[in-house]
Amino acid sequence: MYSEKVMDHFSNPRNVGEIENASGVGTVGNAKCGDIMRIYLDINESGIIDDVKFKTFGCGAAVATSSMATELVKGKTIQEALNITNKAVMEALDGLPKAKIHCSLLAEEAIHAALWDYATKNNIKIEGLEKPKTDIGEEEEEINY
Amino acid sequence: MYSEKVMDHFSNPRNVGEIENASGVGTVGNAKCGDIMRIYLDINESGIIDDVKFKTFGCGAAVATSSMATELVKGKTIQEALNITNKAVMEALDGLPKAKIHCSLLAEEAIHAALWDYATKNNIKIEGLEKPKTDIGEEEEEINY
Amino acid sequence: MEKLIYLDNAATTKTRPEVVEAMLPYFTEKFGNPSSIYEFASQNKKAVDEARGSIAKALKAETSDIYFTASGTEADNWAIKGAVEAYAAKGNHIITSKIEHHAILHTCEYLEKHGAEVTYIDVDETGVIKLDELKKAIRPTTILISVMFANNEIGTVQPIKEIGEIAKANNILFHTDAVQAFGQLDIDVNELNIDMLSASGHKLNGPKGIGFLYIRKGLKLRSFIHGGAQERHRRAGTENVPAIVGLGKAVSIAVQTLQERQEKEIALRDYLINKVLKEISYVRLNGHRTKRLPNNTNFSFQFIEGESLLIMLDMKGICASSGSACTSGSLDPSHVLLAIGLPHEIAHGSLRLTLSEETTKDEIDYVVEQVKEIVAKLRSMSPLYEDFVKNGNHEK
Amino acid sequence: MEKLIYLDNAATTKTRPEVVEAMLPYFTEKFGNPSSIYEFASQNKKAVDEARGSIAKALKAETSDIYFTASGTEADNWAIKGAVEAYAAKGNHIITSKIEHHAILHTCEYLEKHGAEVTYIDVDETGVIKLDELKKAIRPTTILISVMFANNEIGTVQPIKEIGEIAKANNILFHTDAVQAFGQLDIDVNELNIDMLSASGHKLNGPKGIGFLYIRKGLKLRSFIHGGAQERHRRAGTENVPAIVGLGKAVSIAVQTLQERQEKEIALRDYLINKVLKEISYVRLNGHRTKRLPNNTNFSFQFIEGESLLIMLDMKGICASSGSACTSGSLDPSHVLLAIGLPHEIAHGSLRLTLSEETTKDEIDYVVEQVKEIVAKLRSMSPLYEDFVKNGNHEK
Ligand SMILES: Cc1ncc(COP(=O)(O)O)c(C=O)c1O
Ligand SMILES: Cc1ncc(COP(=O)(O)O)c(C=O)c1O
Repeated sequence: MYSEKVMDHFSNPRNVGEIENASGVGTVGNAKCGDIMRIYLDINESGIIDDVKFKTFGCGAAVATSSMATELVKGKTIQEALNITNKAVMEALDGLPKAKIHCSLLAEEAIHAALWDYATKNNIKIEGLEKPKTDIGEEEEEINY
Repeated sequence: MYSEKVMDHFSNPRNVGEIENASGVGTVGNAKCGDIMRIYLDINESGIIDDVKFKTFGCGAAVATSSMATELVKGKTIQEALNITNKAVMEALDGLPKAKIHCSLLAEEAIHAALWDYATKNNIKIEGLEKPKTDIGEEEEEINY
Repeated sequence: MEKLIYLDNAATTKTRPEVVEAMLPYFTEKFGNPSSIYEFASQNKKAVDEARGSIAKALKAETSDIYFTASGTEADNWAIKGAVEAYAAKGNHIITSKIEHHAILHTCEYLEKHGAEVTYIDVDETGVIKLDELKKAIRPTTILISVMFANNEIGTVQPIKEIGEIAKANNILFHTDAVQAFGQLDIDVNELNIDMLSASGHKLNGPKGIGFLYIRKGLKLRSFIHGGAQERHRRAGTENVPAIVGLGKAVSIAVQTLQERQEKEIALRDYLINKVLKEISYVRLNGHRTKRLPNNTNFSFQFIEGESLLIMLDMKGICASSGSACTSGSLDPSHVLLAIGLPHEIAHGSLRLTLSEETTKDEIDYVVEQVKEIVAKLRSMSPLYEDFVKNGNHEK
Repeated sequence: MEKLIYLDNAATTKTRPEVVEAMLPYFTEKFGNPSSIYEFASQNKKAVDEARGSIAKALKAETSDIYFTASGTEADNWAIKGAVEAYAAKGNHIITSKIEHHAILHTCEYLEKHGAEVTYIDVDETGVIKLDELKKAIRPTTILISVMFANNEIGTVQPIKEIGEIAKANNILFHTDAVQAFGQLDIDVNELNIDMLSASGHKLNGPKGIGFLYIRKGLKLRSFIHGGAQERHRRAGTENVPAIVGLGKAVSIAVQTLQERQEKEIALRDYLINKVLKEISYVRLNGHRTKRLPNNTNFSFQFIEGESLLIMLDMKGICASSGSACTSGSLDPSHVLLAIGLPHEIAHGSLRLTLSEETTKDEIDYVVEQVKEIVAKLRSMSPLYEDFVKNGNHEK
């Protein structure tokens, strides 16, 4: 079902954990859909993401995309982090099953939420960042009865 | 599908043939239903069936019931022959599949037709013999669509 | 009883040993449910998809357009009922032929009781559908044309390409019951404009209890069996993995051996036909002389009845049929033989001999000899033959 | 990967070697079509009827009341759709439960789109249907009650006898989906007033692709698959002889070993349940403590998600499932777990372990150890668990 990359990031997830007094924290998803992602960011004065951690309640793809997303943002500038799309996360994981694409959207969204939290706390505006949805919906698959 | 008795009478049918100048000949059934039976009777002055022959176009059961029916009437009086029912023919054959019961009716009917022919030719009335139907219908099996 | 001579390959075929071999691991070793997410089961999902791929390749179709069913009958039911339901807004009219298998005919009759309108197109005396009649039958409400690829009784192969073109030109779905043809004839669903195609494993040396419906991508078709999400939500029920693997294998072998089998069987078929027509009198060949399945022969012997003939052949170790397996034993003569214009008593006297790649010339020689003897014996006890001879029609 | 531990016997089971053995001759030797009239095929007809007899005996039913289908799903579809069509004159109302398999639920939803009315009865927190609600749901137009014998996810066994009595008293047909129960529990269709019963081969160590519907004699039921005259004109399609023979064999063995298996599996099941509840915190057992299938366990672990758990178990060589096989992989939590009142996030963290007669205590010990470790690992990365601990709810 999953690529080797996904299985790797699922079984040995990078950056699991919490950051005390993080610069920004974002939590997205909801238990109803079965996925909750929380991302902690540590951002230094130059606007570089020094550290990142995550916690995720969710399926294998949710864990793997969280892990990969944290890897991708680590050491990046805020603007670079903002430009990491769900597509980039998926590609870095060698793809996801169709039914799991929403997990990669969730990861993108979690980064945005953490950045938003950082911006709000510091009363700054990040170019191109909008208030994140707190809830990621599911696309309905067309079912043929 | 068929009993051993049926198979025996089918593969070695008794009394196949014609009787020239028979006392009575009866043909029943029709090609549409796939069964035609013809029975020839030779009846002597004492009203005993001296000889009997048949020809049949039809399935295994049709041939076997013809054969058995001729065996059963041979040497009998007219009245005895008249009393031979399809049930008697079936029993003598150790039974028939449900879908083939009509063949035994056809055999009974063929004997009656031959007797009727004899009676008509000789201008006599045989107690209990009615004009035979020329056509034996099929019962419809109930089909569940 | 002598060695068995099996000449009823249109009824069902022997499963190839290689097919059984391919199936075996999926019973006791790789028995997992393909829908399960663990590794142990995902090998089965892969095996199912490989089989799907082999079948798609045989039809030059997309892999994802093959949907497994439990039989040719189920595929036929699904195609017709699913289309009627899906296209109700467009219309309620179906066009089919008079010589379809009961899986189509009885389904159509069922739908007629529920408001569908069905036109049953005639065939000519060789069993080829009348295309002009078909064209004339088209109405604005026609949603489906379903015509079998090749007939199971008389083997006639239909002008599928022409029908596909007519359907396409009129924007009507085209379904074909290829249960007899698939594995015997080369089929390209695109070239032939086929939108749906039914097939069955046990007719092509695959296992029983498995078939498939090809459904062209994008085609709206309602599900027939509702439940789990198998077959991309379109056909519910735990996948019959061993049978699917077996079908895939059978199809691969059928494709590989197609030409060789065709050549061999056509030669033997024609040998059989010529021999019967030469050596036995008052006989006719049913179906088309050349537009026929490589393995099919069907004869009518005048003055005799088919079942008697079959039983006597059986006693000589020969498996044959008159009409299709599922209707033999019934009292009605075959609707196919009536549709090609045979009178009832001649339709009753029919014999279908369908070859396999294992059939030999020696077997054919033996069978013709037996048929000849039995026909003579049955005629000698037939009142119809008696009348015929007495009326002075007998050739000297 | 270590030796495989298969604890997903509710999804599908290993076909018994004796069953495969029994099937084998029917592929390459006795391959004839049972509908054919020659001797060679009539042995297959006999084999089919013998299998029918074995199954009937297991249910204390009449042999002629067993009709073979290709799956449990097909049997469910047939029972419901066939009854709705046959009893349209009486009414259009069906009563079923909220925890049925999708083969029932999706069929009912389909029928609702076509004019049927369906009441879905609630179950209590152990998964037992609410009989008072069921009684109140009965209308003059109610034609069918369909309640599963035992649930496939949480194993709860329903009060079938009581439901049968209610149905009988109200002159309503009673169908039960016994796909999980048949082979595990003793069933007497007369004592339980069951009018129709569905079962499936692959759930009881028989082959895939075969099932049956028991239909009480005299019951009016429309055909679902139309075509040939097989199964006494009620279910068309060439008989799947090898699978039918295999099913017959599997049922015979299941009947013989029933008591022994029950005792063994119940003991092991209870051992597993007790061990999990004792060794792991924040876990609940889903389903009823005693009214449950001998082989079923189902747990919810708070703060974690089921798929992750399954994949990690898979990496340890353990085959398990969360919910039913055909819905795992879907995003919705199980409708069954929601019906017994679990909140979504807890329903998402469920694990079903279903035993077989081959399961050992050692395997159970190993599995519980792994589950414990994995649950701890997943909780350590769960934001829900983090919040829970931070809110001071964590037990010391
Ligand atoms: C309760 C229940 N009903 C029906 C089915 C469907 O059975 P099958 O997969 O044989 O179609 C299953 C199993 O998937 C089941 O557990
Ligand atoms: C033309 C045709 N269609 C459909 C069928 C039905 O196939 P199955 O027996 O696999 O359901 C058959 C064979 O019986 C057939 O010959």
